[in-house]
Amino acid sequence: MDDLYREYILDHYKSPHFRGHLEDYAFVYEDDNPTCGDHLHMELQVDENGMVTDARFDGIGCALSQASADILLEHIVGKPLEEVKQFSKDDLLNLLGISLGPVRLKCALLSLKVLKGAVYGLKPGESLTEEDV
Amino acid sequence: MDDLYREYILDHYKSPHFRGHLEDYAFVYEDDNPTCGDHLHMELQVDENGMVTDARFDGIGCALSQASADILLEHIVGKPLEEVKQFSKDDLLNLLGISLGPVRLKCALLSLKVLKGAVYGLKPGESLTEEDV
Amino acid sequence: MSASALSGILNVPRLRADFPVLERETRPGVPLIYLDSTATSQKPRQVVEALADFYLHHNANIHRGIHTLAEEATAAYEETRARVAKFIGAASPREIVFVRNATEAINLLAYAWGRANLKEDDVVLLTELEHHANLVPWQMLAAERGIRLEFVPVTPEGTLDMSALPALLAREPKLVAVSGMSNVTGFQPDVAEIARQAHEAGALVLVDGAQLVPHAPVDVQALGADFLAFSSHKMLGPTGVGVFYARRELLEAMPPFQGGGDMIKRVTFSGFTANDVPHKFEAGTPAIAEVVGLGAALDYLTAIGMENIHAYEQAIAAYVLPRLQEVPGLHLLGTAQERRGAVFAFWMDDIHPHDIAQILDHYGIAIRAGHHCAQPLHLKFGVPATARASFYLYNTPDEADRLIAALYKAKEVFA
Amino acid sequence: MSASALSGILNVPRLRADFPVLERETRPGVPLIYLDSTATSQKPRQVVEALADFYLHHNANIHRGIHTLAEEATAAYEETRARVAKFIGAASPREIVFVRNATEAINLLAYAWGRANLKEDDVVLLTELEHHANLVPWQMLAAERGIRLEFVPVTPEGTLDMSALPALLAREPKLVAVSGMSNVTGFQPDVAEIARQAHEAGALVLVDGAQLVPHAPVDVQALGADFLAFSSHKMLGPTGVGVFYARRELLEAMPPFQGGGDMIKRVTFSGFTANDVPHKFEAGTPAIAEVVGLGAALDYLTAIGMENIHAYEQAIAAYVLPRLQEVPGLHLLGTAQERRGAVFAFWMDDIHPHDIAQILDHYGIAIRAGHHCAQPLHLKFGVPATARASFYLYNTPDEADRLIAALYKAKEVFA
Ligand SMILES: Cc1ncc(COP(=O)(O)O)c(C=O)c1O
Ligand SMILES: Cc1ncc(COP(=O)(O)O)c(C=O)c1O
Repeated sequence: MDDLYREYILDHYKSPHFRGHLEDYAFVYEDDNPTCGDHLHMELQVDENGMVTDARFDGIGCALSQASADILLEHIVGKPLEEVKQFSKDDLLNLLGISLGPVRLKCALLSLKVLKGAVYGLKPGESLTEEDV
Repeated sequence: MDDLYREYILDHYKSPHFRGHLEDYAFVYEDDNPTCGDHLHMELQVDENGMVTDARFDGIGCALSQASADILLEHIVGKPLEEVKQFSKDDLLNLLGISLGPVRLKCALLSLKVLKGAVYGLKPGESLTEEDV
Repeated sequence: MSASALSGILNVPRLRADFPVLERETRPGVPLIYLDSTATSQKPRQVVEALADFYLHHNANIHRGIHTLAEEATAAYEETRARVAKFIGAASPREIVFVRNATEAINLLAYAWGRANLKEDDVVLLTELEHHANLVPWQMLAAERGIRLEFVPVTPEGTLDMSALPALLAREPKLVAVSGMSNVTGFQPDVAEIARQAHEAGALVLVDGAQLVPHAPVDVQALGADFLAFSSHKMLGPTGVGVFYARRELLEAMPPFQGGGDMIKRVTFSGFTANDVPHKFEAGTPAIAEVVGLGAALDYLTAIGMENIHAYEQAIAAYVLPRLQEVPGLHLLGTAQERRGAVFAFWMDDIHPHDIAQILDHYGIAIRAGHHCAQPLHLKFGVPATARASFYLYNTPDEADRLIAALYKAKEVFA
Repeated sequence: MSASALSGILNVPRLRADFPVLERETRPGVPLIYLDSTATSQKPRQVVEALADFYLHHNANIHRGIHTLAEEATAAYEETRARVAKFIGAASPREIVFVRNATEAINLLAYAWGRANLKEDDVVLLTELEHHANLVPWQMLAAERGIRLEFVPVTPEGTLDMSALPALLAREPKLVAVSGMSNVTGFQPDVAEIARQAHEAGALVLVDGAQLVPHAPVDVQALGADFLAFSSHKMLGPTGVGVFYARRELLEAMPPFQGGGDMIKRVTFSGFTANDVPHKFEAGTPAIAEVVGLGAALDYLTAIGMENIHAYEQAIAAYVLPRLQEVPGLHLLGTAQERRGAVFAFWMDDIHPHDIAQILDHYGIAIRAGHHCAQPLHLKFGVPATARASFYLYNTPDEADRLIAALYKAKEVFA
């Protein structure tokens, strides 16, 4: 199968570890990709030391958008918020370990756009572009 | 030299037989080709039998537009008005005996547009298209 | 419809040889199966050669040049205008305006005709099948001028509810703007009948021919189209050029759209006089080489015959439709069997259209996923996006079989 | 300037080999001498090959496709956007909008920015040098909205009377729209200085770069251009594509121009949300292959170096100017020696420009005759039309000599 759909991505899509909701959270944000109807919602818990202690996502969309949300949250839980703020597009692509054309990039980056929207405290309706993340 | 500029055309340009004005005329019309500033004015005398008895043109423009006016008038003087009305684009091109690209065609056809405008009694400001002639 | 019956209509193997891209492999060992012609068609060698020949041997700007190249270029450009007129049955080449694409043709109409003729509360009647190109320009005019948009409803089969037409026409729309073929459901509305009723109600008729002109013989006079829009790139021609057709008296009455060189007769510092049609609507240097390339595409299509292309696509549609409908969990957006082109938009239980497209790409199969610039239609069917496979004269039943097989494979991957 | 000094700047024989049309004969035994690049430039092999390669191997529609070809096409299109941004010193590729030509770029500005920002009696300051493309769109807006047009006067030398600028700027124009180089007099106004004064007076600045960008290095930020318009076909690229540059915040504040696919984020039956810039301004399928071809043209120009091209043309202008001025009865429309490109418009006593062009064509020399889409400028100089010879990177001093010789010949024919 295509490396894009190699087990790693499909596993996270079919059996996500971070799908769901938290009782309580410091940051929350959601955004979508209107051209394909992908939608993503994220919640983050942060402790008094500025550490991300837990996170969840929910949404609908293609395997790539959902798996990349799961993989991203797996990576940032336990990290300082400041480090999360620095997390870049390239970091995410490294994490996914795949090369993407311009259209699929949008799918993969939705998770990062939502994460950044959350940690930078964007209001509903405000939106980041791919260049901003 | 280019067949377009063979003696025949240049002769009519340099030494026109029908350049000038009439004392009296039945038809008069003028038009121009704004893209190159060519301008042509024509006067026609017609007798009681509907014969074109004399004609003159005046104007400024390229050799082709002016020579073709001279050649055209030379051809129609002495002909019945009804025949002049039927005179076509192809007839003129035959008379000139040259093949013309789309731009030079405009130059050559100005004389016919003005002649037709005259015999069909167009008012100043009214204009025929190349398709009409 | 059997695969062998199809080969009687067109000699597809022979014409495929004219399309070098169809010999391409997307990865080593994986040949391309191009099922995305609704988005843009592939180009035969002949079109690319016409472009190259123009650029390398005759290239010049047109209309005002006297030198040899300029005369050749002008003649080639204007001859193509005449060929386009003939191709769609227009009364005169003067009714043909070259624009960028079908979208610009409709914008030209909305700007030049619309702003001169439509006022507050005037109705423009569209259909729910329309592509954004035949919707957004009218929405812009609605926002600016307060015109009202009404829609002929789509049926659950993806066709038009013609029974709704009389009541909508009773609102006396100034314009009825309808797609000749939906790029999603593949449905080909009965444009001639719509035009007949529209004219009776006093409306003018715009046909969005972006999908119709490439796939069926079109005669604007027989159809009763007052305006027609289409794109070269969807009918074997180059990108960057499209056609706006309008009946001569309508075109002449329209004010200009864009201003600049070539669209004028006279200019002073204080004002200008517009040129004769069609030049009045072609401001600046047009897509000269691309127009010439479109001419080569028309020659190619004409040599094969639009009747034959239409028949072949009808046959391939009849071949594909039941096979797609057999795939468990696959839902078609557009199930009509009659009056349909060979375009199939669908969604599948548990697999996002992006994932379908991605997996099909793995097998070299190029389809599209998204809302195909018909978002409102998708919303109406309750899906944000679909996968869409479309067939043109160069596609084979074998390619359809491979599509179906790959869809079963996708179901396995996501099981 | 001697002919031999010129060969030190560019290796013209080598680069001429890239332009097959320059080997053409217009009639048997009569080689083409192409002196009409101001109307449109010739194209190097590399550009035609890029077009052919795109069409024959990567052709697909862009932006919404997931399959291999669509991703390749999208990448090629968007990479060219980035290259254009770099070529003109834009801060971001998002500031680059692909349009049909320079004319459409200016119309886009007049429609989208102009209609949103200009009201009755607002002043737009132009110059008397402007091409119809930078005049008629504003005249249309003047007729529709009552804006007022003012003009920086041209001098008898065909340059701009800069001393008139302060008084004109005192009328507080909202926009100063100036050509970077006249396509008639060849004059290259000091755009940076005009922009500085215009900004001080609170105006925005549009540079019509149709003739500037092909012939000199351009940095929009250094120039102070808020908006820039230019055409691919005048700079070795394909027809059918041009560029509209606008500073990002200006572009974002502008309402859309044409509506349709790709320029939207969301559409319902009742309305739409526009897409992010620059897509908001690119409705429908763009000139994809032609954009890719423009990319190849930029590579070609960059490899030679715009500085070198500019220097070469300066040198050839210095070579041609005195030789033309020696021809008895020849009058130049534009006699400046400084800040001029290698374009020469002239008229001759007793020979109509059409006849000059015709006779030159007999010698294979392609020049243009007419008002060159600058009719008001010609009227100001009291001539309806001129002949115009223009030189680009592939022209040689030898070709200039042949031009001069043919002009003497024309005098003989008409003596
Ligand atoms: C100064 C100037 N501006 C604008 C244009 C218009 O260019 P296009 O016809 O490519 O739109 C031209 C082309 O002749 C020009 O010379
Ligand atoms: C029905 C229909 N109308 C209009 C268009 C717009 O065509 P273009 O993008 O070439 O302007 C399309 C293209 O997808 C279409 O399918």
